[in-house]
Amino acid sequence: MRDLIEIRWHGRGGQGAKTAALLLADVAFNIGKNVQGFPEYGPERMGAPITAYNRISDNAIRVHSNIYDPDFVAVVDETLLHTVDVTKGLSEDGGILINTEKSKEEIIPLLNGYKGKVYTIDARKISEEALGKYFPNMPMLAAMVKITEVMDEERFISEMKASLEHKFAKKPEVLEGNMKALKAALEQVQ
Amino acid sequence: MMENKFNFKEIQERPERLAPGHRMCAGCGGTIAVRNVLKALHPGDKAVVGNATGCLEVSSFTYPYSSYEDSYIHSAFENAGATLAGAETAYKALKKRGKIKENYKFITFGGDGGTYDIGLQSLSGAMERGHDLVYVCYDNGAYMNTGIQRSSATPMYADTTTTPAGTQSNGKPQVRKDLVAVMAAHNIPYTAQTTFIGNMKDLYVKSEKAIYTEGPAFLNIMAPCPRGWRFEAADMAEICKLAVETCYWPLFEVENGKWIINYEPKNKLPIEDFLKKQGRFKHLFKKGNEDLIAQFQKEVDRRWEELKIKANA
Amino acid sequence: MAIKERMSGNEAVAYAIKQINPDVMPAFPITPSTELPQFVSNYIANGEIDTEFIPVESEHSSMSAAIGASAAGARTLTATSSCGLAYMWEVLYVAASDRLPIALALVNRGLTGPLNINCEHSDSMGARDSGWIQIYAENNQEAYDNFVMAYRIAEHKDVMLPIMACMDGFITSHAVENITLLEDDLVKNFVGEYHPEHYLLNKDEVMALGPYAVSNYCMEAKRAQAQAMMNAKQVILDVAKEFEEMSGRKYGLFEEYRLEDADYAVVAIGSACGTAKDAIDRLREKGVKAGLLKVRVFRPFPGKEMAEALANCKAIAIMDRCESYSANGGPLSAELGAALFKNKNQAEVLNIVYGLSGRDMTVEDFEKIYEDLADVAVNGVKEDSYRYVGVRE
Amino acid sequence: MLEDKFKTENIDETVRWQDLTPGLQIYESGSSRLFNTGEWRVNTPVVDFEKCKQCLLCVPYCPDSSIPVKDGKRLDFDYDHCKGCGICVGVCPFHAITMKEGK
Repeated sequence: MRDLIEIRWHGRGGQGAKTAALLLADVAFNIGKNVQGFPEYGPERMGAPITAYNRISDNAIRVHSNIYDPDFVAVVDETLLHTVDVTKGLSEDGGILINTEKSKEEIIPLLNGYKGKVYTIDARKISEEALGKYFPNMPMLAAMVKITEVMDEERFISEMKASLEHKFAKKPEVLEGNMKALKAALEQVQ
Repeated sequence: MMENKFNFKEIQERPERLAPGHRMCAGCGGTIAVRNVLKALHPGDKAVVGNATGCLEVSSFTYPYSSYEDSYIHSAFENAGATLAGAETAYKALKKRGKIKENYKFITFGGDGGTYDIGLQSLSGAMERGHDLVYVCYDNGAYMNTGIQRSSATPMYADTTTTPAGTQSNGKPQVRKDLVAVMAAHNIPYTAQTTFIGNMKDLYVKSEKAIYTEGPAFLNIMAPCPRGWRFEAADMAEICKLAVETCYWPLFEVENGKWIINYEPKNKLPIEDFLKKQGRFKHLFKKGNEDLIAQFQKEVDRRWEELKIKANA
Repeated sequence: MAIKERMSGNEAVAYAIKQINPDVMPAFPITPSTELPQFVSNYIANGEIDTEFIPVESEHSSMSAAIGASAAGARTLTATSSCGLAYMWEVLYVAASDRLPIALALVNRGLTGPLNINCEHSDSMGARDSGWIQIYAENNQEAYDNFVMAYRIAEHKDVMLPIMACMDGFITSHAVENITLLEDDLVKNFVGEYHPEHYLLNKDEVMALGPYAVSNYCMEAKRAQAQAMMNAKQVILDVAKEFEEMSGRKYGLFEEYRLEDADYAVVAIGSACGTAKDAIDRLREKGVKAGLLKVRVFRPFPGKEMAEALANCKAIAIMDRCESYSANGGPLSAELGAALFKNKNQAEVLNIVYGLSGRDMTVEDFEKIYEDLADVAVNGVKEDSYRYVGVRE
Repeated sequence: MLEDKFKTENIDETVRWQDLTPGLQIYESGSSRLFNTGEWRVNTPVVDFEKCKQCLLCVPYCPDSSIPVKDGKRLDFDYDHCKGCGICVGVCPFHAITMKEGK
């Protein structure tokens, strides 16, 4: 992993982009990293475009500004590609992850000529198959972990299992579904 | 709650809980209200007394002299409800944690300015949340502390310094706010209206009920202000009696949602009898203003009838 | 030993509240401090603490109920932001003049006009003369630590004043970051039990509070209150020392970052200071002698101490995350400027307004400020020293 | 124990700031008794105990708590505090109280 990774999340209010950023901070913290996870706040309501951020580092993080030149970007809702400049400031050494059922070839022309790596994942399909509902967070989280190389996949799976076991102690089926979604995402992100 | 027998002599002999030496005006009705409410505390029971800014506050705790036998707190004009609610909650917290063993009652006083107007929100909040406290309004029908400006408790046509009677004005254009009904609408266990009548039994009994009812209670006490109403202090008892006998100020209570009229005059007196004693209504008795008195009478009648319907009387 | 965690500033302060388990908390929700009463309500609902929570109908009542509760002898706190603090304004003065050691967790947000929910210090700065101690945090760690220290300062017999522990809205309150927490027992022992000397519910002594005082008493009362604020300075340092022994984390009235040999200094409050530190490290690598003075305690105001710490600087940027519409800069500029003059500091000074209503402040913004400082150090302040950073012009 | 300097009787307008009670709090019951409002009086109520039937009706109407009661009987007025408002005159059913001009 690089010394400092900066990530920007794009989503819509209510879809869980903020939650995904906080989850990523959580898992990174769990393996001993210094983390930041924060949303950009405004009076946005359900459905409005929102932004959230992560910083992950081995060193203490002191900076408290937003992130303008992220290493990675995650787009939780592909419809944002038409209205939000998601690659703005994005490092070409980094990459962008988009939740879509479309192919990479279909997506790339929508990215304002971005030259870095482009990843896609069909979080809806994964989520619906694993959980029976559309919760894009878990697949997006797993995919971001893989892309950013914040930690290795095995460690990620074991950390998530431990934390979800605690959270869903009384709902084993939810635990199982989430774990399934995470693993599927690690496999399917491309 | 259990009603105790009203023993007038025993009550008068109880230790005074509002000490003399306060600086209220000579003949102040507000002070009569406070003294008598505090007399309803059973001897030996502890209390915390609260107070909104107003005549009472600036005169009864003028540093370094406190007129209160009990612990006392004043913080501002519009927050007597919230301030005492805080003290009452502290009592609950400290009692729960075993830091306090004694029992305390919580009683707070405000004038109509601090109660009907600027402090209404704070009062409403305290009542709605169910704190075990009594809020007593000594209602003298105007902002007397600042010099007789109208309040929402000022009766129609009263001549005040912000509703002066003049060639283009008949005094206050609006009718009084019905605060007791507003308080009753909070569905609190006890609310009542009273004034100084006879041997003060009505005031005593209601104060005792209010203090010893669990949960929030509200008392509205008409407390005439000789200076603001412009009458001779010696007529205090007479003015109060006329207020009740004309049904301008009915004695009633609302106990657990049940409206009860405590006194119905056999011969309801015309409102002129109440008005003509007071300088603030002098202009109503000028020739040509007869219709104003008729309007006033109509409003008194309307409210009395409405009250009777509520009380099913 | 120390507990490594990650949490937001609001979570961190709520955690401190849980460890302290105060007697009474009245509060009314307002963004971005709303989570605090929510967390406390949840702790109570699940039996983790037995604080009495009063869901008041407004912030005015929140502070009023806090006054009643504290006067009655309860360890009391509340939380608010922005307009909520403004609505308390009248009674903030009462709490202080009554000498009640209430703690207020303030999550800084700009005052309305226009309506906005983001970070600014106009709320607490508006209350700077209300008689409350004010301590500011750079991040979640400091927000937590400051709250753990708050009652020790406020309840000290030489002080007996209310205390406002401030953190930046959203930037600190809602950002999840690493934090080191203290064990419950340590915090409990450190904060201790509250034993007020005089209180309403004292069975052995009545108390009357909140008199009308004629002019011949009022001024003396205010003088005594001013003394309590002066006393607070030493108490804050003593408490910090004891806190350091327990936690290993050092606090003073302010923090100096690479200031000792600095030619150019920024003076600021709150979360932007962390960003400034990154800028300073970059500049130091290039040989620029940049430094920072981070104000932790604004009331009591450590003017002389700060002026002395800045004595060797050639140029200083005093940064206010707050407009005071004085046409002359913000409140920190005004007060520190006066302190520099009294101390006969020779530095050129810029009065900078930044970060209003959540306007972001980046490392690059700070680098530009240090550039400007280098310029004015040589050429003097040519244009107005009162400047905006980060505004479109 | 309450420090002597914090007792109401020792607080007056010559006391320096260091010696006033903190927050101007007062720790005594009914200390206003030390303040003589009787000086305000222009006219003075006088009770004729021959006519007084000890009904005590005057007692609750006194705004200045200046009609002491002992063993079921009212005593003479507390002239240290009575402001001479005359309410008691109007309340007495037996015309036992009259106002006298002056103190």
